[in-house]
Amino acid sequence: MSDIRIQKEDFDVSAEIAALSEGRIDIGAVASFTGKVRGDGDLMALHLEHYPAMTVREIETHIAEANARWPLMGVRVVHRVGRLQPGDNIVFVAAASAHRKDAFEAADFLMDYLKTRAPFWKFEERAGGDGDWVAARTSDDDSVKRWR
Amino acid sequence: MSDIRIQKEDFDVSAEIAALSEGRIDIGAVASFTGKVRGDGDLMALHLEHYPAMTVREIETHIAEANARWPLMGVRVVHRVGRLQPGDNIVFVAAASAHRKDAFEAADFLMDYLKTRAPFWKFEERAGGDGDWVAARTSDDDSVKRWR
Amino acid sequence: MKLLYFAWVRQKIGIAGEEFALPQDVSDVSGLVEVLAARGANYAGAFRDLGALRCAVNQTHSGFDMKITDNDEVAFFPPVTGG
Amino acid sequence: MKLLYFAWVRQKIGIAGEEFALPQDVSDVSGLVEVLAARGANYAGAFRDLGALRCAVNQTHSGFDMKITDNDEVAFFPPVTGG
Repeated sequence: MSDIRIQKEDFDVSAEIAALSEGRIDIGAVASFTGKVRGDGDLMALHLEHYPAMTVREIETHIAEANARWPLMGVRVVHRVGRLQPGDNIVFVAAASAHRKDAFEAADFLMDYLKTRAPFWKFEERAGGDGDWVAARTSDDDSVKRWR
Repeated sequence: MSDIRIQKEDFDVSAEIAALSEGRIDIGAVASFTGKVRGDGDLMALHLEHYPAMTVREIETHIAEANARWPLMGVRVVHRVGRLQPGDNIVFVAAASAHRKDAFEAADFLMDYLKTRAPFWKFEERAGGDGDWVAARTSDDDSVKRWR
Repeated sequence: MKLLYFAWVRQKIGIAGEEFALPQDVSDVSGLVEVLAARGANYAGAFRDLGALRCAVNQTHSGFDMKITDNDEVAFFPPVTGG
Repeated sequence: MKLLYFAWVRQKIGIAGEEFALPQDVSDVSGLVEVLAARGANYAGAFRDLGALRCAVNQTHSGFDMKITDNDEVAFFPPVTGG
């Protein structure tokens, strides 16, 4: 079962969670996070670019770290790339465990690392044709420091 | 839109999250939690009982509290009752917000309050016909204290 | 007043609930518990250890010192275990 | 060696990547940046503010003091903004 996917297509949250827990009775908790494109003034779309040779490798490192910290029974990461419009899904992370605290913390941790380490970049396409690259946020850097 | 449901039927996570965010472009983050029945030795099933006149009222109080603490754009709570077998879903909580920290914290908070305040009780049906009521866990009480 | 029993409280007493006339000299949940515990072995068993019991008055978690009247709904149950 | 540029680094330089022969006297990413910045206005613009730049050597986040050889893949990009 591939637990990391980078794709242009949308994802289905139920199917992802079902794939995590199918045929298992030891999973008591699945925490998930879905990130979406927010409409913001004249934002037409986000263009998501990534570094394919590095992306999966980097996310695998985060998942290995999460598995070392929490007794997880499965993890799913789906990240979309390409042109995404307001309301579209961007990213999905789920973590399964026997207990809810472990699942919540692991999903939170994985999102922090995705935001600050995984090689994705967002370009904002504005009405009229211009646009700009999204700048990294110091709040994301602060958030990831919680896990050190 | 009803954001609290107590039901015997299973729920669909995708449909719940879609209902939260449908037609909206201001939601950037949806955190969700799915609780499931864990198989445990000779556990045949859990029987979930609740206090109908109090349940929705109590959960509404938790949701109002969550809305007062975080800038939320929607909340869903689904709790199943009746006989549930290992692997079955028990509970679903989702919180939507502009930003991920608010969504994560609100979902975590709502689960803590559901576990320690909402009037549900679990009876464990064991192989051979005997069984016992699940005892409340002090770890759940400790967890809810984080929010005080 | 209306009394409701859940989980093992219901099993020990043997009924899920009942109408009950609150004695005039009883004004809080503790007083009600004393009266109920004296009604028979099943009630006595259910109310033996108040530390293991919780109550709600009119669908709101309450302490045993909560004032009650004959118009109230009082529920007794163990600590909740949902979620 | 293989060089890769992402986001505005790619836009400023004008290409997504290139093969490049690492000069023999260059042994780390900082030295490579100096050589690249001298190749023209587009490179100079991309490498003007190293505080706004990040790099990866062989698909791993690295500091600018990371040792490199002509067999490595080096990528330059702004701080990541996924998720």
